[in-house]
Amino acid sequence: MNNALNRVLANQYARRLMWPVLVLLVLIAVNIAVTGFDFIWPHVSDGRLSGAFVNILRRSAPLLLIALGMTLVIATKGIDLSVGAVYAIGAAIACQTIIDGTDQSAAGLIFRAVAIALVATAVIGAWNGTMVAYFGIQPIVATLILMIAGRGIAQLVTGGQIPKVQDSSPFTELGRGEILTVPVPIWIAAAVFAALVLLTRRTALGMLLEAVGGNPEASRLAGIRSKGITVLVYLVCGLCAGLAGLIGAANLGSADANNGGLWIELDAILAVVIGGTSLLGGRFYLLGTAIGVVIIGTLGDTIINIGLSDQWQFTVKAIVVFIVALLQSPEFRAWVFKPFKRRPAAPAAAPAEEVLAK
Amino acid sequence: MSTQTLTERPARSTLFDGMTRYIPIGATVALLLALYFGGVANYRNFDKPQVIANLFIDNAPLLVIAVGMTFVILSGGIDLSVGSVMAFSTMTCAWLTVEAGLSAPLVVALVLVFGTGWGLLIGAVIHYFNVQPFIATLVGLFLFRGLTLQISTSDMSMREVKFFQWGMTHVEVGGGIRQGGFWLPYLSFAAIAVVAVAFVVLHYTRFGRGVYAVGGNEQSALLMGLPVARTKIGVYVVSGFCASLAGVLAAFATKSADPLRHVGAELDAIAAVVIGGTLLTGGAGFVLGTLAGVMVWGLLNTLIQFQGNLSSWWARIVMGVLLLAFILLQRGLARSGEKRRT
Amino acid sequence: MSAALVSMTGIVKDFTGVRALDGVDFTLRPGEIHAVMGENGAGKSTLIKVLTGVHAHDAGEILLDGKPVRFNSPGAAQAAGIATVYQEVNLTENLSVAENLLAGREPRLGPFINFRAMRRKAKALLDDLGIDLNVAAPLSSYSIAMQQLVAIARAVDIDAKVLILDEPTSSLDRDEVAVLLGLMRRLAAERGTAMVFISHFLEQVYDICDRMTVLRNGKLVGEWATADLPESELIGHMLGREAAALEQLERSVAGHEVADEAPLLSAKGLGRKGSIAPYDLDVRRGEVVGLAGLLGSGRTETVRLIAGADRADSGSLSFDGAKVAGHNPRTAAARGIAFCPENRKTEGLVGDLTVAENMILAMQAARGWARTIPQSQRNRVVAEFIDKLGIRPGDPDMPVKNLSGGNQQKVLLARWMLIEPKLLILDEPTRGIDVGAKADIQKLVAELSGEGMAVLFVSAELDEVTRLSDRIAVLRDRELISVLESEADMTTERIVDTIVAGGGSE
Amino acid sequence: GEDSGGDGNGGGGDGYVIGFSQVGAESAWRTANSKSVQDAAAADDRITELKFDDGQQDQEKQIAAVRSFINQAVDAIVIAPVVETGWTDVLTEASDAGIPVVLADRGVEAADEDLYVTRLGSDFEAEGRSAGEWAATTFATTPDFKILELTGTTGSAPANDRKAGFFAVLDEKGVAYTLVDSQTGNFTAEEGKATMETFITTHGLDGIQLLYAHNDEMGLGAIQAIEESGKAPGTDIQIIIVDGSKAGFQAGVDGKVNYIVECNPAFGEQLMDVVVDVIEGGSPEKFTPVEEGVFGPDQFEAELPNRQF
Ligand SMILES: Nc1ncnc2c1ncn2[C@@H]1O[C@H](COP(=O)(O)OP(=O)(O)OP(=O)(O)O)[C@@H](O)[C@H]1O
Ligand SMILES: Nc1ncnc2c1ncn2[C@@H]1O[C@H](COP(=O)(O)OP(=O)(O)OP(=O)(O)O)[C@@H](O)[C@H]1O
Ligand SMILES: [Mg+2]
Ligand SMILES: [Mg+2]
Repeated sequence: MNNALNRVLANQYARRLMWPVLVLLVLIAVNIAVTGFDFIWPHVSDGRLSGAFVNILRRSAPLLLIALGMTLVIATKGIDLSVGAVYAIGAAIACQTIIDGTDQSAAGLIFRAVAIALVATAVIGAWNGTMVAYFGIQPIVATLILMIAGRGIAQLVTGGQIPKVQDSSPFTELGRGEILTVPVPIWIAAAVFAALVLLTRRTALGMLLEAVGGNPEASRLAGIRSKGITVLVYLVCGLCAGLAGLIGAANLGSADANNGGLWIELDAILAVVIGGTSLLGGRFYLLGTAIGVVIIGTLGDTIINIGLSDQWQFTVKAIVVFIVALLQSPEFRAWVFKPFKRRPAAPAAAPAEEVLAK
Repeated sequence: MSTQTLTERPARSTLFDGMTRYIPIGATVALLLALYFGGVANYRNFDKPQVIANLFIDNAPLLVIAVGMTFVILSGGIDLSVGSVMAFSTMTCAWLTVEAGLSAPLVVALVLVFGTGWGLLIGAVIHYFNVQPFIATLVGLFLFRGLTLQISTSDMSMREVKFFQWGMTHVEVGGGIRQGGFWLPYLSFAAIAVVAVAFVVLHYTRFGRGVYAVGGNEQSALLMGLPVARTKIGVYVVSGFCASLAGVLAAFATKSADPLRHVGAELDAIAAVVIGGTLLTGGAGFVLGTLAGVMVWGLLNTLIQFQGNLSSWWARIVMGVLLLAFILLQRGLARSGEKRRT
Repeated sequence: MSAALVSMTGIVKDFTGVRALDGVDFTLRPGEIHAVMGENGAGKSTLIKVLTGVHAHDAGEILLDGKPVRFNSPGAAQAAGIATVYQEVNLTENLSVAENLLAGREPRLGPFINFRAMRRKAKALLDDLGIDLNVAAPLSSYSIAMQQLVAIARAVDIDAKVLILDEPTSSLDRDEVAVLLGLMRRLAAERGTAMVFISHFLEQVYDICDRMTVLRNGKLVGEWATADLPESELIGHMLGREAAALEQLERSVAGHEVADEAPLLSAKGLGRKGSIAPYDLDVRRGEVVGLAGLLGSGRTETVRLIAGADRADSGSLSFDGAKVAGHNPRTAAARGIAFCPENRKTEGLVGDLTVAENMILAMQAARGWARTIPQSQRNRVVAEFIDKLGIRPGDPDMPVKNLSGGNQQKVLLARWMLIEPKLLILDEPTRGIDVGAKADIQKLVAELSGEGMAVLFVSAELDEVTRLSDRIAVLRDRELISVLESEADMTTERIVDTIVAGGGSE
Repeated sequence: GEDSGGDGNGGGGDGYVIGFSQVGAESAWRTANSKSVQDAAAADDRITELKFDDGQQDQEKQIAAVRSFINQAVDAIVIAPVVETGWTDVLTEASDAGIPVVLADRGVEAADEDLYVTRLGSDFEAEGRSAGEWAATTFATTPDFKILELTGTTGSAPANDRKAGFFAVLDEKGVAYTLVDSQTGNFTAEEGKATMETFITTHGLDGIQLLYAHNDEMGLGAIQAIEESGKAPGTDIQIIIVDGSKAGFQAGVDGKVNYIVECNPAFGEQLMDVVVDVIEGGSPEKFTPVEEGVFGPDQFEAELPNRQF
């Protein structure tokens, strides 16, 4: 038993994921304690899976998509600040195209709207990548440009209005519908997750990415197309952001160029880091990112469930992120847990609290 | 960047070698002048000296946080908490003076101590627990925005507090704006003083050179026996202090506190620092570059204000395009400069 | 016998998965020059790092001047009088030479650094060592060798009672080595500094050291006075096997036939402004061409152009009968040109990736990302090369940054041998490599060329160049001045003469 | 200072040049407001040019814009302030330069009253009170009256005032009510929906009679959350929204909204009249209210075609 545990812990992926998983479990436990077991246990009503946790997953789908793309970008030592704006652009293009059409229910129109939005956001992503790879501009600056201009572009598309798609349009199914009782956004996010995991771990793409992020010059000399890979990664990130925007727009049936996906880049980066990927590039952990996203998603509900007013949103989030960040630090664990090593019965969480109180 | 140094092996070194690090800042300054004269040529009244003075008035708090950010970025870190720390500081000034009735100079001192202490705490967490700066300071971003909202969810005036009148007290030069001169308030001088002190500290003290060394290669700095812990924590202390000082300046500037103020200020500061030619990877850059970066940022906004006929979205797009053009030009100048040197 | 200045007893140091030091004792006496010897990965650098507070040891005791000490940072060790030059050059490239020399000890006026005084002091310091650099230029504008000299100058200037030099000579050429050894003698004589010296060059060790401590696999083998330990015995202690194997290399290498056909590689007027003057160079199949020259003579630049690492701005290159256009590292690898760069840390390895991943990197890059190397094939070739090159520890899943320097070099070599290139370019492949491994690598080069592979070989050690090469290109001042072809010309003396004469000595 | 009258920046005609510092473009309401002002200025012969600046919800940007207008020597400055406090200095600078200031939409703190000529805009507290009046009448007799509230951006003036006005009326009228929960939806549909979903999972909808949403967008987001939970908005739970956009009225027509308090953005023409009057020396009242209405279910259908945004 102990042996098996040790073996699991020796695996570096497992070690990375242990603390975030723990924090997530604690959050879930808190919610269960407050609202009952229904929090986690979904039920089927009206042919759709519902329940608090399913809702959290469904609402987290756009963030997950963006965070996955962000993970790949961060693996190359980059960062993409423009994802929130790209989200808005994707949403704006899709909604505007649909309301400009005559029959908002026509499959062809919806297909076209989705396609145009995705192509546009992929192009934007590739543009970011080109700036970084070929013009040698620092990623934070390269993407800051679109972070500033992107929402302007989205507003330009919608003429400053908030285009509303008819509720009857099948487009809204992307955000509200369900397949086999499971909400469509969850399907999409899961599919993208699976695709990216396969793409990076079943092919050599993941390793090449990590090489480019870990040592760009060495990678170049080893014959890796590091520029091409960089562009690809930003393109995927843009595409993910666009897809997230589509889901968001479909969910609401409208596109808000100004507020859609506002500050989502910070949450995405947060999720990536909570998941164990270093902002310095190199190793990346898609599963960790997914867990990070669910933590962030659960946090919002937890605050409401335990009856705190919304001024607490930021504060509680800060505290939880701080706890995760500290738990992930081996130095911190050594410092806090060492005195207790000989007395394993001591409560591990208590000293962590003390540090926070400081 | 490493590509540059590795593939562009310079010929036997000349005096010129030492100059290459001035290329990005040189390019920034040249483009800054181009922007200014572009404005003068195109808009009436753009040549008023007050236009330049306004850059120092409107951007004084930004300038101060950008200076702090320069230290952090030079050391290879980043500080995302500055916007929230600033808002929290302003709010605390208002709350402690107006609601708690404490004396204003005491409050200002307390706020500055708080900022410094926060920097110390987060610097220690970053250094001793090896938490990534981005995340550690992101905690600060959320935390202080949250605490600010806990203090008050609406804006608060501190116009009744005499002490805060001081900041906008001003000096008139050349007869002030009426006679074609300009005016500049004390808080602008405070910001300029911060730049000057930072310049001296960064370039002429061991701490400052240590910041460059740590940013260049932390492991090496450690093996060279430099005080890495002190330096790394020190930059966050500087940044925390600057953020709280900027908060105080903001209190001076408006005599009011707003819990939603300065959202995203950290990004403005980072942008200004990077536009000023400092590398985000650390170890290369100048605080005067940051000054130039803040001026560019302000000047781009001024140009849009003078243009005056852009819709909200066109204003954003134009800002993005101007920034893009600026960065590409800067990059191009820097590259051709690097080539010429061989 | 005087009391010990530094005494380390029962030192144990564990890294995750590796016990790097296992109960090692080490004693340094005042005024002596003491060598620490051992294979790559034996634990020499770790011992130094434990002593100077880079790593905390897990057991054991350190006494300095008879008092127990435990430094928590290199700065603390420095303050206590221990100056160290670590193995990999550890300076900050973004600062100027002068700042690197005097960081932490800058001359000041009040609280402010006095830059003029600092430059003056730095200049004097370098002049004293016979190094001519622009002290105001950023360190990054100088080669590793120059940086190593700067690091040494920095440590010497600290005026410590203990000076530790971990492979200071690995990238220096003979003149610089002579200067350094002279300096060490002077310090011992004039200041009575005790010194720890680590080097894989046995002749240097025998030249300068009074005593030596030998480590093997993290364990202490023993301590001897240099005079009591003949070279062959030392090698035996280091490798734990008989040294005879080394001798037999001597001329197994020599005299193999090079097919007299059209050259595999032919450079015509290839050059790059500001880095290397246009040159002509041919390499045939099965031939080893050595590049010889002093520091900064342009050997690295020469091979980087051929490898596609830098873009040439004049001349042309043909390879395997075809003219090469659009040359870059990727297309070069596709054509069959492999390039092991000289600076393995910054240009060679990806530190966070594992040994296995670093090995297959070039092979995978050549196949493209979509065609993964099957797991079984991958495991097989990795295991094969770990075995063939004797990489230790032999764990393919260990991050490569945790390997000792010599083993890292072998991983890099394995990467390129895996793609079975037609031309292998090795820039300083034996730098920092122990005698055993060095012999292995030399043997490998001989074998590979025997099998028909062409090799371009850069090394600061002229012996090695003459021993391995079929032809030698001599460089000076960034210009290829002569190619030595005849058996008679292939001696160290001829090369030195050629360099001194500045070419045209036919 | 010396520039006044018609020699502003315009070049062309000899009309007035006006600087307008807008809050931002954070909502459809705001965009409609900007458009109304810009269109009105363009159509107005008396006005040569309107210098428009988007403050991106940042007071410092707005203050910078006003300083820039002073430098450009415009004839009058219109500010839609993002917050109420902190305007003293810049307003003083404007008045020193002899440029009159008119406030649009939101106001500034009372102590600064001498520094602007007049404010034209909505009264958020009054809006909250209108909503409260209707709620008080409608649910006067409901036993165990339960309310959910979706507030605007925490800390913003409309959020504060619409909340205050609403509950002040309920309290004044002695209505017994329980505020089950009140969370922000940040004035956006996205967060409005998310918050409503959480309300539903946490509290359920049974026994809750009223949802008060501080604007249309959040209300529309909440309506979707309610529909998705299988309940009928407007019937199972009654809904009040503030703003009155096209989409809001459409929802009203569809029976999903029960009461709309208008917050009218289209006061461009009214604003131009006031500004020109001020430049030409007129001294209007300190507060000029924008014409706004309240709409019950029977008026939705008729009003829908009149909606501008
Ligand atoms: N930071 C580290 N983490 C894990 N293992 C390490 C680390 N540093 C060194 N090691 C391991 O410790 C052992 C001793 O390494 P060390 O660098 O001391 O060897 P060395 O004798 O200096 O070799 P070389 O001659 O190649 O420099 C090696 O097996 C190495 O892999
Ligand atoms: N004596 C010197 N003075 C100034 N710069 C020097 C000197 N020697 C070398 N350099 C610098 O070192 C750099 C490295 O040169 P290069 O790599 O071509 O040398 P090399 O022949 O490969 O020697 P090595 O590999 O041993 O360093 C050159 O860019 C040059 O500027
Ligand atoms: Mg070593
Ligand atoms: Mg070389």
